[in-house]
Amino acid sequence: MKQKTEQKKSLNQGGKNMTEEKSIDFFEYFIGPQHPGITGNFGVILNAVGDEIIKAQANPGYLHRAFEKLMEQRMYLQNVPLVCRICVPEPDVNEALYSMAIETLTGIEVPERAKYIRTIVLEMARLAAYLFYFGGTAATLGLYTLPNWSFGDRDYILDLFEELTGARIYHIYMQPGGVRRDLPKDFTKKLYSLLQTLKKRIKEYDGIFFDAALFKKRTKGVGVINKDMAIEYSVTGPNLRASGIAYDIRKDTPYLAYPDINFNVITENEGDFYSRVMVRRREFEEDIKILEQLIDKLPSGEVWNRYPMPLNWKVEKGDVYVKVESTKGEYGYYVVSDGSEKPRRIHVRGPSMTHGIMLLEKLLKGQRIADISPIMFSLDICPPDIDR
Amino acid sequence: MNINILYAALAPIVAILLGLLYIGIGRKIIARLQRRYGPPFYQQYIDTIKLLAKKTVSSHGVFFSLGPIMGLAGSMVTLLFIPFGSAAPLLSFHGDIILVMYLVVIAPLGMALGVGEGSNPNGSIGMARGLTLMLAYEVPFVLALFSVVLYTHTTSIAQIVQSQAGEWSLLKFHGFNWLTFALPISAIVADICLQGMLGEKPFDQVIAPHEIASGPMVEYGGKYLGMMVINHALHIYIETALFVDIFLGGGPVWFFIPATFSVFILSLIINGVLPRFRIGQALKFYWGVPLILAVIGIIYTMVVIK
Amino acid sequence: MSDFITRLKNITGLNIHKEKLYQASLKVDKEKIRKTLLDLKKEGFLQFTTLTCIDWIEEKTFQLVYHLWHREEKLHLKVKIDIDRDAPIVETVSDIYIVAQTYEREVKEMFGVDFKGNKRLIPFILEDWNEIPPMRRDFNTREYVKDMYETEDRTEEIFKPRWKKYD
Amino acid sequence: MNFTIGHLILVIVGAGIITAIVTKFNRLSGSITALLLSIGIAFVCFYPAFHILPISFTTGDYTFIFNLSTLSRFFLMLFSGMFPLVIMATVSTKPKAHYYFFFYLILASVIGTISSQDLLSFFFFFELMTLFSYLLVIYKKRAIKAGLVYILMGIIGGLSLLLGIFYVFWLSKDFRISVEILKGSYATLFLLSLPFLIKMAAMPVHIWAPDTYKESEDVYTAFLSGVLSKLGIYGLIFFWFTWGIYGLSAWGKVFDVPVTGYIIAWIGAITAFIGAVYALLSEDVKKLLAYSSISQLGYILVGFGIMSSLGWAGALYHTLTHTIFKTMLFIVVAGIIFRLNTTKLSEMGGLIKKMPVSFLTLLVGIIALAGVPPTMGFASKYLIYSALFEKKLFLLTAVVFAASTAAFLYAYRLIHNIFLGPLKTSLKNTKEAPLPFLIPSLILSLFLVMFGFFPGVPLEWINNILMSLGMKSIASTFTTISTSLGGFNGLLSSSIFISIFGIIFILYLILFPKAKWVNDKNTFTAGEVMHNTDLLTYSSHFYRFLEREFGLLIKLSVKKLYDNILGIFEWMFDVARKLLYHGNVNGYVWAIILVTLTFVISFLIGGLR
Amino acid sequence: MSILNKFRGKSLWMLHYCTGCGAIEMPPVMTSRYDMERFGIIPMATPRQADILLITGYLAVKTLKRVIRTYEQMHSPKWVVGFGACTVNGGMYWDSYATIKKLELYLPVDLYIAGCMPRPEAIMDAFIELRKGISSGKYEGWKKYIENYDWYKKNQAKLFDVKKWSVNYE
Repeated sequence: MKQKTEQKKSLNQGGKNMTEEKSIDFFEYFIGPQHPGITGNFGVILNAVGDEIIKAQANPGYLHRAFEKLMEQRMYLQNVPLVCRICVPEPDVNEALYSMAIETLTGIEVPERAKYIRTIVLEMARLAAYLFYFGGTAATLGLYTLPNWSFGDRDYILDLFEELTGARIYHIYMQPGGVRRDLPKDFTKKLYSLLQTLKKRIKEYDGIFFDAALFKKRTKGVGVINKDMAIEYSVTGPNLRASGIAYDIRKDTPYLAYPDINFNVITENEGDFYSRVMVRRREFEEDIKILEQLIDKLPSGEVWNRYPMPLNWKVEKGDVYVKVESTKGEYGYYVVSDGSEKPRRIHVRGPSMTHGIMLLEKLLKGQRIADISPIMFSLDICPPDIDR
Repeated sequence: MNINILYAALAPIVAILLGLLYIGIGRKIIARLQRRYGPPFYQQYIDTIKLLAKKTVSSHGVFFSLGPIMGLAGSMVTLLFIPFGSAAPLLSFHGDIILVMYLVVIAPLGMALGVGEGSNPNGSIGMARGLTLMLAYEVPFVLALFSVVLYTHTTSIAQIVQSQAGEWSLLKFHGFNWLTFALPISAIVADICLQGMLGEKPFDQVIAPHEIASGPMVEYGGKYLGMMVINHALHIYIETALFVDIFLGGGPVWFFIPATFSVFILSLIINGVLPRFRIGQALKFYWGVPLILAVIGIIYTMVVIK
Repeated sequence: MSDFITRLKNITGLNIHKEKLYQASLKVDKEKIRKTLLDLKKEGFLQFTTLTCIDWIEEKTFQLVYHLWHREEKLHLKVKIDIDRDAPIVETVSDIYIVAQTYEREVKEMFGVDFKGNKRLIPFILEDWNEIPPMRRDFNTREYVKDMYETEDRTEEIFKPRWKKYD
Repeated sequence: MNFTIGHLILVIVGAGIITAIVTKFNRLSGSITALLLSIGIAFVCFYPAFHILPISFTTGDYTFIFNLSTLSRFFLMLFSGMFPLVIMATVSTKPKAHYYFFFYLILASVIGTISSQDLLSFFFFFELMTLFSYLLVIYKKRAIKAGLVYILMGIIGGLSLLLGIFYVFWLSKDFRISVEILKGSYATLFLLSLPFLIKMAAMPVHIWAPDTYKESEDVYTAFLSGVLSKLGIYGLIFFWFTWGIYGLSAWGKVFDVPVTGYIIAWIGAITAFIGAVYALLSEDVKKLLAYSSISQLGYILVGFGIMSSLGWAGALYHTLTHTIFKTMLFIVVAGIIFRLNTTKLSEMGGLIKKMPVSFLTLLVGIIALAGVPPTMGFASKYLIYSALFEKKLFLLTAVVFAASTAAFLYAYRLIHNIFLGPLKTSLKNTKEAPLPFLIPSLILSLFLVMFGFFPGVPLEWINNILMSLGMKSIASTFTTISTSLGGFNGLLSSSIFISIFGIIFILYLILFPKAKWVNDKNTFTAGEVMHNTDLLTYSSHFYRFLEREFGLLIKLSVKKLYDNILGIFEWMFDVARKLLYHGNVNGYVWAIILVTLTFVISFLIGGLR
Repeated sequence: MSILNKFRGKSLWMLHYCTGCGAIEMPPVMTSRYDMERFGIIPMATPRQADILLITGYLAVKTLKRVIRTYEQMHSPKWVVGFGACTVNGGMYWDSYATIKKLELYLPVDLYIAGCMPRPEAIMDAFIELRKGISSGKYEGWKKYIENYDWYKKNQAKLFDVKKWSVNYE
């Protein structure tokens, strides 16, 4: 008995000593929210010794707008302009997913042409997002020429979006039942010529960045996610494919027009920073091919099956989970309807939720300070879809 | 003598104006490389004046304020020992290349003190990186200078400039006395080291905004930052002038200014197309190929002399 | 896929409903959730997709939905449990699926559901939040907004911002 | 007034005894007595009207000679000048009686060493010095383990010296060194150089230094590192000069440098570089200074090894510089440790607001250490580089330059981690170091700056030494140093720097508004609030990236090598113990027979004479 | 001091802080297509160096704390630009519990750009407007902030602990 109390005492003292220790070896280092090296408005609190990180703690929530709460308060149609604002760099997947979820619940048929147009929009958005990604990643490594080029090229895509939907970023183009309006005249032609330009441009990017020896030196073997780790952390999307697992929702469980399209699932084997960038770079070319096929195969017909009574539109009771492959990973919506005119619950499953918190913390541990923001950018974390 | 004193008073001003102009034009050129229009060439002057016109200053301590001053003073002293081409030797007879190598260090060390008192880890990491970078490039650079000393039998910069003196006129161009042609390998090594001295990519680890939020400048703003910008301009002038004096024979003003400018622009264009090294990689890089090249350069020089 | 579901039924003894879009759902007791997920992970449900909480305020229950994905068999499985709304406590699954930790943090913060055994239920998105968890149906966001954000606006007299209007 | 060296030594010993007795009664008055007596001794050594006469006495065949050569006088001034300053720093630590006693005895034996002109008395005093020094090193209990290594290395050095002396005797049948006999004897050269390389902590035999410097009493470390280590360079010059530089050249030359000197220079360069690397990686302030000391002594070895007049001038100049700044740095650091009770760098930080005077003196010290112009550190670096440039030793230059740039790194680290950065919350009530620490460091920093303006002044003395050693003197005036390759003007460059600094400072005061003083919390932390400013301190593992790059160097450290050798020896002894001490009587008998037989046979063959 | 104002207007260094979704239109403005550097506007890493603070969209209260701290760390003269409908009146998130509705209650906004989100052309135009205003000395929000410090602090205090997050209370 006496022994036990003594043991307890000593333990307590030990704890006290630990907390009251005079020397703190590490220092605390904040990356974000106000830091050039952060993707969006996000925070990572780091404990570091020298320039080596011993503990990382992601601190999201700066972009919290309570979308899921707001959507419960609005009618199904009112939610359409809201959903696209969830993920800023890639808003179209949200529209597509929301429409797909409502369509699945209500059973509205989508015209074939609308499916193709949606796919075109999604793929264009993917190209734009990848261009954004290339620029961002290069900028974290200190190469500011590539962002200047690639953001400029991204603007061509945004111009096409503007022609198609009237807006650059938030398109509000896809509606349950189809898309808002048909393609403008000569749109496919313009798109085709843009694709040819991009094909040339990606070669230029190769020269300055992707094939550069310094880029390889800087990125190979940094932030490795091996196969087991990728599965353990439920990694999805290009980050998973960079670890050597050929899994693409577009191929695996095809949606929209993807069943008719031929394309390869791109994989790399290393799972490091370099492979993550290269997977996206190679997918960029693959996407151009997909878009070309889509333009070729585009059917004619109606684009919008209008739904009945927009203001009193009751969706059948039920729940459905829909998902698409976004540039960041698996993007999913879980819509629960209780039969009223407002959704009971819409849960948004952003890909960054898995990549941006646990995986990031795990990857940053033991890294150098110089590699923090490159790793963060290479995972393509989109803070708005964590916070929502 | 009077002219010399006048020049001594004017030299810093001229150097500052030139340095800022170089940066300004450099920004324009970089913008064109990046398919942009770019700021006007006098933008850097506007920025500097604006910084000096900021109304509030916040300081973390006495040495926080003295750091930039010490940096500026260090750079200005160095300036006086560097010949303005072959035109005015100024104080260069009173000190030689070894003195200049050490005078150049005063500015960063002064700045380091201020940055240290800023009590911000970003600044400290930046300084640690800066000093490491110095460790990296000094060694090959000194070896490159060594071959120059071997070749010219003097450590005095003025005499090195004189040894390359040819006939300078618009019609007759004798660039063949340049040490660049006599010692090509050492000149290449020195130019590689210049990239690190100027802190251009791939060696801009010191300020790396995405990593350590502009490093040493992290706590400096307003007027202090204005002083640091001026110091940077001086620094650019000093480093390029040193290179031109030693390897391109100094030359009269009409040659000297374009030469320093083109040396700067060369490193700026390299800066435009490269990402940055990790600091450890920078050390490895400099102690790899450039060091070997420098040794080869010295052996070559020894062969040439014999 | 149907074969796989029947096999699953046989192995785990669970009642699985097949739905459209490669989905199936099954409902288990709150106490069995850990065991079920362990079994399912053994069966090859390696990806933990997400965790959702639905506030059925009328029935005084929270429904937790664990979304799992089987890559080879292409099956999205929704494991649902009901928990009491007044004493929302459930055992964590963050040691089975590591990423579940994040989702549990979020559910804890937004609904106030406690996860026994999760080591890191520290504030996630909200900071210094003193009200009832905001995603619960009885939290009225519009009233909250009225209380918090509407104040006497003296900007007219103090300092009126200028406008640049584009629509 | 005339007196002999013997008198001087006796007076110093007497002073030690008096101090010890006074200290026994009252610590403070003891300290003051020690201080006053030490100032008196320094006065005696410095005052030109006092002539210190040579002395010699003969016992049997052997004559003990004590004489002060020009070289010895330089070192005498160095030692006796530093002595009162170091003693002054001890006042506030209130040491015990035997501390002062040993301190005086060390000074006595040091003076004995540098004045003895024959081998046996040199050995005698040198060993005495090591012994007393050991006794002072273990003054603090924590240093016993480190002291063991110190005395072990001291004994190895002493044995080597003794062996060397016997070898000399064996060769010349006399204890006088003469060039003709010794020419070509590498073994003597090695044996007679090793003790001094150990004293200077040159690279393979440096292992005693870091731990000893770290653990020994803080003020004594200043004397140990700043002053006593200079005995090494004295010994080297003393013995090697006896060989004659031109005699050494007879063994061949590399790059116009005698082979032996070239080897020494390389040892020095490697010591300088690796010492600097270890210094910038160490986490303890005294260890940092210890490695810095090792590194700086490396430069002296480089200058010495070049064997030209510029090289030796550089070595002697750096001897002076290093003595001044390293003594000062250790005294300042001792003051800080006195207040903080810690030597860990990570437990310091932000002390500039609490200890401004210490900060300023340390600043001057590290500027001199880095060799940046307004201090005399530059002149010594300049001479060494000129010597290297003159002899075209480019690889050596590269290594030495790398070392001296690495010196910037650890110098900055030293000042940054102690004084800069946010103030640690645990140090909020720290006061300035007591005056006894400040006064000597202020005096020494004054010297550093003054000689920075007038670099030619010490060079005058050094020129005298060089001429007495038969070398060319260096062209210099009070303010300038010039070599065949170039030169510099100390007064001009320093005063221009000061005046430009002054002009800008005045402009700053006139033109700039008063700065708003902000506290440590109000820094850029990416928008977050830092609640514990201790967490802002970036101090431990300051050069982590270099740790990574120099990983191989750390892995292959010499200490580990010694440990491995020790391991092998342990294993061998273990085997031997198992073979010999097995308790079997028969075995012993056989062993004795075997050994006796060996002796008999070898005697018969004639191997033993 | 009007001549200095001219210089101030022509060199606006903005703080690198993406506070909301309007930040997605900043990269095009910064880079080759619109290139705001030709107006002397470049992003700066820390608040100490910056002149203008762009509030690019909605602010969650969690962000507002950091924004205010950052704003107070900037050296005056300094200006605040509010982007998009969310900063004017909450915009799309008018009933969200997490975001603030009127930015001008908490910070002295010099210029609002309406739209959701403002197009790059609008941003450029606003910068030119700001430039004109600064050159003529019209925009003096930073002075108002000092003059009405208590009122701003009162509004901020309703949302969070001001003493903890403000640099002046230490």
